[in-house]
Amino acid sequence: MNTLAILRCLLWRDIQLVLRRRSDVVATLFFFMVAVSLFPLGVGAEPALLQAIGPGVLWVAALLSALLSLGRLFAADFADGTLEQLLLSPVGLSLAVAVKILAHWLVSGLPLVLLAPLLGLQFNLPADVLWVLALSLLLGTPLLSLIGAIGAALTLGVRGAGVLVAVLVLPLYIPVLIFGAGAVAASASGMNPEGALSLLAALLVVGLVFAPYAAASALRVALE
Amino acid sequence: MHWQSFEAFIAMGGYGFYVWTSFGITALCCVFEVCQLRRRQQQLVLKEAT
Amino acid sequence: MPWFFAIATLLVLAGLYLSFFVAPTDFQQGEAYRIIFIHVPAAWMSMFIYLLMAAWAGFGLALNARLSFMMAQALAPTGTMFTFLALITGSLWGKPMWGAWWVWDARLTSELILLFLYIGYMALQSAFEDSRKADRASAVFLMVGAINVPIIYFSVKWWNTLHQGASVSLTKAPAMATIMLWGMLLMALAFWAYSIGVALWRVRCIIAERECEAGWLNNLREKE
Amino acid sequence: MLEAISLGCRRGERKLFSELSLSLNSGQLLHVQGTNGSGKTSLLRILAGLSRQDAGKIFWNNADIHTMYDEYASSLLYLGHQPAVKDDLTVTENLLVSAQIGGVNPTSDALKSAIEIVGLSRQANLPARALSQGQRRRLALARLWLGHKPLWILDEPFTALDVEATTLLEARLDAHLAIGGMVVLTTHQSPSITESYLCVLRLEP
Repeated sequence: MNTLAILRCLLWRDIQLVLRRRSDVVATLFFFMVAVSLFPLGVGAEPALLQAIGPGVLWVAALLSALLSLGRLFAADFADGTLEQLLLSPVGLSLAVAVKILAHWLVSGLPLVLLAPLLGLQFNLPADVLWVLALSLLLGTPLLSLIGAIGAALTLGVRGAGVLVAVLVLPLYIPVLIFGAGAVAASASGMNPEGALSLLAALLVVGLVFAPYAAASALRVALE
Repeated sequence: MHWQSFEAFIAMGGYGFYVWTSFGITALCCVFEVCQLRRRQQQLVLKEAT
Repeated sequence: MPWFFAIATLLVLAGLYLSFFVAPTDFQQGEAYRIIFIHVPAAWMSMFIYLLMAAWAGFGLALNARLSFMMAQALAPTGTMFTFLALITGSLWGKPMWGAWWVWDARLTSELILLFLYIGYMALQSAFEDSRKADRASAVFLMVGAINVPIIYFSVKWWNTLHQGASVSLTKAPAMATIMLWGMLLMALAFWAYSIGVALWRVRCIIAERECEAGWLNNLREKE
Repeated sequence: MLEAISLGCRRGERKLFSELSLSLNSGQLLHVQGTNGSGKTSLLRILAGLSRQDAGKIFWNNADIHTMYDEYASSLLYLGHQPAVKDDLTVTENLLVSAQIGGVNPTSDALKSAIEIVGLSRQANLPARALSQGQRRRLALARLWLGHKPLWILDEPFTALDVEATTLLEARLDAHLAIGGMVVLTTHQSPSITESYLCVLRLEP
């Protein structure tokens, strides 16, 4: 069986598993919606103000909901022993981890990209800004899954892993947040968002190269 | 050596509070770390004795 | 070991003498700028110790050498202390200069994120019962963190110019008279000697603690 | 041919074993014996390349396993304590996925016959949640009838198996050894395998 067939099977399995247990995916999206709509309640509905904080709020909420869904990445497989079989698969562990991260992103990151513009309307952001928001999330959420995977792998099998992942991963999320929210803020204030978006894309490339390898070595440590 | 008097040195041109607090905190942290290490070592010696 | 502390005290005295008695009063900032003699060396040390820890971690992972993990673990508290000191002295310097305890300056902010990385490292290190796993997992986190430090610094700098313009920034310290450079260098060397002394002492404690723990397990088994 | 030279392993601070060497040729079954906590599982995990030994080297066909791990993994089948079964997938899907991840692509009727042999054909389309511990173990063992992997490393394969499944497994082991396969396993009962294949390694705590 060549590598591609194994990876396709792994991707199919992960997506099947999530589709059969939709509740926690819907919960993460619901958290995203609730968190975003909390801010106008807290800050007041004054349009100009909402427009100013809109991009930041949407991006921070996306960050936090990505953080929430990290637990699902490896914990279930670690508990029932399937993660060990992943190590023993002839396809490299980094590749297998990359596929698992892709499956996680498809299920938890992509819906955010589609949902965010809708919620952007709450902050009466104009159409072109919503477009940049969706684009920045499209580049940013895979990065959140990639970096998050490292945190999830590092805290596998540890008591209090939920909080620990947040402590480990949030500092590493900061560049993504800065460039993502920065791009949207730039386009909202009329400036050209290309600069920030290209930096975000550059970060994504770096993440794609390093994160699976780092997560794989973290998994090997956890499965020691 | 341009400090006219010891008081001037303490006053530090009106910023004495900030300058001395920062130097003070640094000294405090170093001393705290050293004491903590010594206490840790004593506990070890105690544990080995039992 | 103790003569490291002797060197450190000597250097500190020389540094203090230089910073208080030799360095001229700065026409612009008056005497407050003397905090720079603590703030800059502490910031240097916090960065240097983190990179040193990452080097030890890489070394340990490559050669599976337990001792180098212990060295990284021994350096962590001192590194955290210097980061904390850099932040405290930074804000103490900011208050007289810009009237605010906290200045969102690029370097101060990345120093704050570095503090989060240190705390993340120590949280991860203490989360595991098995010290072998703790060493290796936290070593992987150190490596990932080391890759992220430049990215974080660059993104914070970019963020700073985007929102605030470069007017307020600690990096524009007053013109570097050679005297002051010497003062800072002396203090940095003093801190450096101090850190080595503390680290070596702590690594001896860690080794003793682990032996003791092993001893306790071994004679537990003899009693069976 | 599997060979290990002066293996050393420490769990936390305790030294489990050191200077342990073994070699296994085709057609041999290595039965690792030892009391609980004497490091049997750790040894098996080290042989499978899952965890790193503190000292010593392991060779598969005279090459260090960690230099060409992908090739070693494709000729190895490892079954650990946990039956590696996903509760949300059906029995057939579980078997198909775990075989494919292991590098073996069974045809659908090979799959059906394997499930039949281990006696799970009635539950074939049920989610694995519905299986008992013994049935999960049978599902995990069904992989032994799919594809051919020269080296098997089985950790306590007989746990939770009833008499019928035990004889089934022993027959399969015999067949595998007869065609030159190799097995390393741990079990607390003595497996009734033809004597000529059997060799024993005892781990002293």
